[in-house]
Amino acid sequence: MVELVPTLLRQELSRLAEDDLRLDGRGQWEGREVTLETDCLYNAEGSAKVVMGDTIVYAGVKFELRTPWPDRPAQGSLMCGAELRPVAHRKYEPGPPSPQSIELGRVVDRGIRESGCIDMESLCIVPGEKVWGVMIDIHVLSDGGNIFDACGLAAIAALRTAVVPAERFDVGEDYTLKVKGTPIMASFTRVGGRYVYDPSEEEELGGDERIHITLGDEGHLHSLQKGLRGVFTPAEFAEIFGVAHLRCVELRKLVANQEGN
Amino acid sequence: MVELVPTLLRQELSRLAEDDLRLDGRGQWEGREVTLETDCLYNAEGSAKVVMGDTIVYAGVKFELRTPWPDRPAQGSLMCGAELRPVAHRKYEPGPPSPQSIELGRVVDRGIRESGCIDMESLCIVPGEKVWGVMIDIHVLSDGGNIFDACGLAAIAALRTAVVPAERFDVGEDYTLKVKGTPIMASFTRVGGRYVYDPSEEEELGGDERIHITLGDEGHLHSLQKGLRGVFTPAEFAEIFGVAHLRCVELRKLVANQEGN
Amino acid sequence: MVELVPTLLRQELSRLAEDDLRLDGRGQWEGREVTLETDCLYNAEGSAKVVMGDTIVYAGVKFELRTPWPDRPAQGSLMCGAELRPVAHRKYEPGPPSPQSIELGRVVDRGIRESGCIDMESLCIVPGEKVWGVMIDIHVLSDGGNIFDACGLAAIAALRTAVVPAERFDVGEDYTLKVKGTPIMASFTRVGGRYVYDPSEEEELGGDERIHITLGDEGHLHSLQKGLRGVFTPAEFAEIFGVAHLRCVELRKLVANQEGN
Amino acid sequence: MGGYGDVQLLREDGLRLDGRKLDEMRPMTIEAGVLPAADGSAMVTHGLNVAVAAVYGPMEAHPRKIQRQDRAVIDVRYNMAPFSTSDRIRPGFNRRSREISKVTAEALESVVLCERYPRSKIRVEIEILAAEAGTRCAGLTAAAVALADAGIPMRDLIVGVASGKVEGIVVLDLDKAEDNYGQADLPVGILPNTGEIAFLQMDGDLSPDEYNLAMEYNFKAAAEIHEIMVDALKRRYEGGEN
Amino acid sequence: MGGYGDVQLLREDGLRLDGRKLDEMRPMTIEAGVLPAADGSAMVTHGLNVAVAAVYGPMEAHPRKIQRQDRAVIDVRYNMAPFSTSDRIRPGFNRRSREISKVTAEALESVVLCERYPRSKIRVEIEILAAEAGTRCAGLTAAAVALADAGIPMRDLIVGVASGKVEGIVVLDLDKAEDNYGQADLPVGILPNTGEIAFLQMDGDLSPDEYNLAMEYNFKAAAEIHEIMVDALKRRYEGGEN
Amino acid sequence: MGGYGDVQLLREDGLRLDGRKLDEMRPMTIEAGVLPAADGSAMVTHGLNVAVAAVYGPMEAHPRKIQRQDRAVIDVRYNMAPFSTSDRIRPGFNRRSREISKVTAEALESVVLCERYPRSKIRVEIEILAAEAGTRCAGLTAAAVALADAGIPMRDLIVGVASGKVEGIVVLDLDKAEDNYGQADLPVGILPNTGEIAFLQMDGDLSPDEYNLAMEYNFKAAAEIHEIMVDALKRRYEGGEN
Repeated sequence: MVELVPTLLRQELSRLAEDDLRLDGRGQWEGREVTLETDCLYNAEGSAKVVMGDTIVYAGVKFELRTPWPDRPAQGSLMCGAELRPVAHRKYEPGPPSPQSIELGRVVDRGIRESGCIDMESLCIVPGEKVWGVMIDIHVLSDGGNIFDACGLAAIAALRTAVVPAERFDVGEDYTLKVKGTPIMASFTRVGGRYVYDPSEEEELGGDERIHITLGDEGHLHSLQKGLRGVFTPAEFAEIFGVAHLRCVELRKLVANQEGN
Repeated sequence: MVELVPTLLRQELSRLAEDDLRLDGRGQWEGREVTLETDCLYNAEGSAKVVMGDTIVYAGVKFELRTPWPDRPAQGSLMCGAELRPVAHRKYEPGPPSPQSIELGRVVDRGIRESGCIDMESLCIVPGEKVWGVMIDIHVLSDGGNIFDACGLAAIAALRTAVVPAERFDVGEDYTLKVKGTPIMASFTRVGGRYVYDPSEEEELGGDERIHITLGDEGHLHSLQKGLRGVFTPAEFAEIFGVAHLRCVELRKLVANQEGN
Repeated sequence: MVELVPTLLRQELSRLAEDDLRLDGRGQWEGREVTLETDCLYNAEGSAKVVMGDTIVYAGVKFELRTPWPDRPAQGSLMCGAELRPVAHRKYEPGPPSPQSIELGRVVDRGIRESGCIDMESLCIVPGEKVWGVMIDIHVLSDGGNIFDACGLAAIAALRTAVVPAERFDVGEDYTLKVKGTPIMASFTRVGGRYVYDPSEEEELGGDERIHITLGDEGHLHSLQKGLRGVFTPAEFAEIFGVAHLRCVELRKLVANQEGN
Repeated sequence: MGGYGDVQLLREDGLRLDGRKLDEMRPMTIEAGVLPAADGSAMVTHGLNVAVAAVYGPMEAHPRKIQRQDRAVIDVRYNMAPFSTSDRIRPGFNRRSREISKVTAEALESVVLCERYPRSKIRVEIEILAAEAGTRCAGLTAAAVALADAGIPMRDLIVGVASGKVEGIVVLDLDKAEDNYGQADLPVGILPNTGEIAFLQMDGDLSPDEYNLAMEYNFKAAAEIHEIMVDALKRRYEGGEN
Repeated sequence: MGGYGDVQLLREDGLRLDGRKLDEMRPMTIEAGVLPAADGSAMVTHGLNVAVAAVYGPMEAHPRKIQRQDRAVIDVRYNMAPFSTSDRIRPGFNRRSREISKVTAEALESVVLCERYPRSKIRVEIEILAAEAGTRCAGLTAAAVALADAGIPMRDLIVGVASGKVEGIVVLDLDKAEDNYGQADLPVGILPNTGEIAFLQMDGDLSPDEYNLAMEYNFKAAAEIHEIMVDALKRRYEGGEN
Repeated sequence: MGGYGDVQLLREDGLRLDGRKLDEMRPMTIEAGVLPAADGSAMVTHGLNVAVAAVYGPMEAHPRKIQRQDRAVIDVRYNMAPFSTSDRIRPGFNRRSREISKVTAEALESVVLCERYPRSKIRVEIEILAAEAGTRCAGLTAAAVALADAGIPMRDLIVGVASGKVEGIVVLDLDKAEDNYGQADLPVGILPNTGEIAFLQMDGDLSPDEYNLAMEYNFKAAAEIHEIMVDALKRRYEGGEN
């Protein structure tokens, strides 16, 4: 893939940044409209669809019975993976998982795992013999920018609506998976020299490094990741950290509302 | 692989087709001479060599002891695979199985499997514990055209002469594998605008889509596959379906004669 | 990798060979200085670092508990692998193991395995249930020529200092692995028409075929390998075979001295 | 085909378990232009199946060795999402999806005017989000609509449709139970205007007469599906709700 | 982070199990120019960690599709030797090492003057020979020294350093036990002269205040490590023992 | 080598289990030109081994990076068919077959006049259809005949032949039992006209004297095999039964 640096786009974005403007008219810390739909896929034990501007992401949860790891006999397991398949954008090519797709999956995974929202011991059926493995698969169908946040949101929403298929596996009655908390990710990209929240596809193309922050219900950090070429100062981080808190609270409400339906 | 469309060959084949002729002088529905040899390889529990014009194919059958699938505790398994290795033609390249080779193996596999010629329950030794896995591997050594039919023939002939190596696995005495019926494949390629049976290498190179029909002893369909770019009409299919019946009867006799030897 | 034959280097090496000289001033059968260090890596149960001119190689030994092979219920197993990773030289590329790296690992493995220095039955803990698997991994950090000998030396030195981690695996007390004998490899490359011992990087670049000889304590052959394009006569082999005996005795002493420390 | 077990698939009143008639298909909806990032796209829901197709191109064909001097190649990837089936599928291609991708690409190359784009490539991505028997047909239909949505010139659409056999009776459009316990499946790709066939697979056991009846059902259903496809494209292009 | 179990990681006297103070790091040594075959190299020992980095290039970037018209790309491979951990690691890349390689490359691209070498590639090979928590930071530090050793122009070095949390207390530079049973880890890559950050990861649980303290520790330690790095480069170039 | 167990491999009359003398090889037949699609081919049966070799080329060497400016490269694939051994082998290359392919290619490059075809590639495909110890030698012999059959200029043929040791006694051409329970194996590739050696491997345990005797056996047998090779090529080119 020849990536000609889109010089004109960078210039335009810099010019806009001087006036504190963005290409699509948003404010610096303003996100795009987000719609969230859950329980939308047959065969998935939990599912969610997130539309965030031109970005469309599905997540599906599946369960399997496993033998526990010898050193954690009373714990189940959680796995979260993302596939950046060629369906999502002209720029994605077929083949084994790219570094981008591995990073995406691992950052989303860490945010959920480290928030402790799934109690691994609650996934134990018979200690040392049988535990649940929970697998969240995220499928990006259209990359219109900021897929990290969309994937994080789809993953936790699918997880929060998942039903453990105990009957199908002959280990009791189905029940709703217990999920404590709603970790939410907020992502920022440097565009025209300053950071913006929820970058669009063009802003990513003409921007620089990005920072992903996952916050739990109490506002604690559960995952951080800086991606792409570029550096930032502690002062810059302090500012976006503050914005992240506000945006995460809003999105957490969206998840709660969806569940209330 | 740069595939320059062999325009001159196509023209020549079209010209011949107008006079209902073929490059090697055969009639439209006439096959090449076929020779079949069985029990020809040390270490294979069943084996066959098919020579069909310039096409040479070997098939070998191996057995293994397996645990049955949990949902089919009293059934063994059958697997048929074909390898289009670079030995067979200048055009085949090394590497993981190509789509062509996967299609070939799966079409041959379906024809045999769906005919029901192997009773999966007869492969059970101890229900829920031990069953036979039967594996037919097909090796194309020289691709002179119509490898589908040659592979199908080698596979069923190897299978029909296979001896279950029970002694080697310590589960009783060796015995001949029971095979009910002889599914046979007949393949047609559009050449110069009309279909011909048993295409040669040149006819495939200058031809269009192909249709593979596998028929059982009673003349029932067990597998159909259309391959390559092109379309056909129901009327065209009706005609080749009739031819397929005749050709399959002939080849089934060839298998029976070989066994009678 | 475009490998332009280094014609000038070949000419220079031929000229030197006429006067029985080598680029770095060594005699035909003279090796470079070798330093050997063992027990140098945390987490490896046995480890060694070999420096041989500009060549630097590490080897590490790990143990695992395994179920024995059904046909050898009272035997453990030994595995020796080498990785020619891109760290070692500009010429090595990332990707799956290259033929060179497979050959290197297998030749070192055969030398150690066939010498019988590890009694496989001594690796059995519970026959049919539990045996030790011993894994020697060799890591080439800098390829300055003759990595075969450096790898062979690092592997046997790491093995001879390995401690079986029985406590960690809850099967008794730790003990030193029993190793009978010290197989040593001696390698020769044809440079400027005649063979030299312990080729440098330049000699390999401008040289031809190589011969690897592994000898046991009694001077018996345990492994032979000819690599690269070129032929040799039985008389040539007889000469280097004699040299190999002398060099192997010297290096075996080096291993013994290191252990004595 | 499974073809074993004691499951009863036809009711005493001659209807199927879900109340369908023998020649009745499951409900189907089609929407075009569902993926903003793609050059063309479509979503097909068919029974509980959900299939999405995206089209990118025509674009330069690379690697070079796949280029054709006289036409475009169509590069299809049929993929089942890990959560699309009852047991999770490991991500990555398997032999089944590679075969379906191959024959789907060949069917699409039969209707796309590939000659107009020499040395180029058209990428067609088919993603199955939920699977309930019949995904290859739903995917083929979605791909045809997505190609049209991308403005790729075609000499006809292709309609993916299947009939099969359960308990010795030919029926249209097998659902999951019928597919698991049925005796034959005949998925085809029909050109609705010419009545030609661009896609054909079949497995199981069909007598010649049964084949003819199954094919008759397929053609009848293809006409219905064709209307839904045209409708989706009309809604997309004549303004409309989308 | 593990974050479970009954292991006690802080002593009653407020020191850590190995006697370190909360903001004290494990001993570290750095040597530059350790690999004769490489264009630049360095070995870092940090606690019981051993990390080696080799640099090759700038060289032609191939395959072509990785080339950038306006700058060099940095191709990093972070790899753990099979014998570097308690349980042997199967050779070959895994998802963890691919992610670390990616973010390490991006951090290094932030300081190397890549614009000077359009269309070229700089290979950075990081090999972990022994691992005792903190290998990504040791590898990043080794890579920065190896790049300088290779004479690649950079606008600053990068120092890899991490703080974390154990038993609710923020501490600098987790060792193995602290990493296994700790509650958070915050590895960063700091530019010692500008105080900017080029590498940032974090997992576990940190309140905003804890984050600030951990970052304070990191910056303090980065200054110490920077001296060791400069020292290693001085020894290499001003004659010296090496 | 296995080298263990109580199997008796030599009879009381000094002959081997199958009645052969110590320096007697198993029956061998060679046929050239057996594969119509190949540019050159040969089939070798040796004992119960069946090895087939096909040659394609010289052709353009691609990918580019394997090209040599001054000569052809020989690209060998030694492959055992899944049904060629007692336990089925999973299709695809393994480490053993990759190593044999490499050293076989290097041996063949030692006799083919590669300089005549700069920048090109000669493909040699060796397929083992039935294996009974000694397949690498049978494959090497088949490859040499196939190259000659393809009209590739060579400065000599290569004969693949092996001796070994069983129960402390050096014997020519180990069969399957002897290979499984033997103490050493010495496969070589001999140039019949010059007496030079282009292929050499060995494993097990051989004293210098045993090595010399094994090599003597190998040279003696190579002369016999050479006659069979020449005979096959004569039959192929001087009209004859094929």
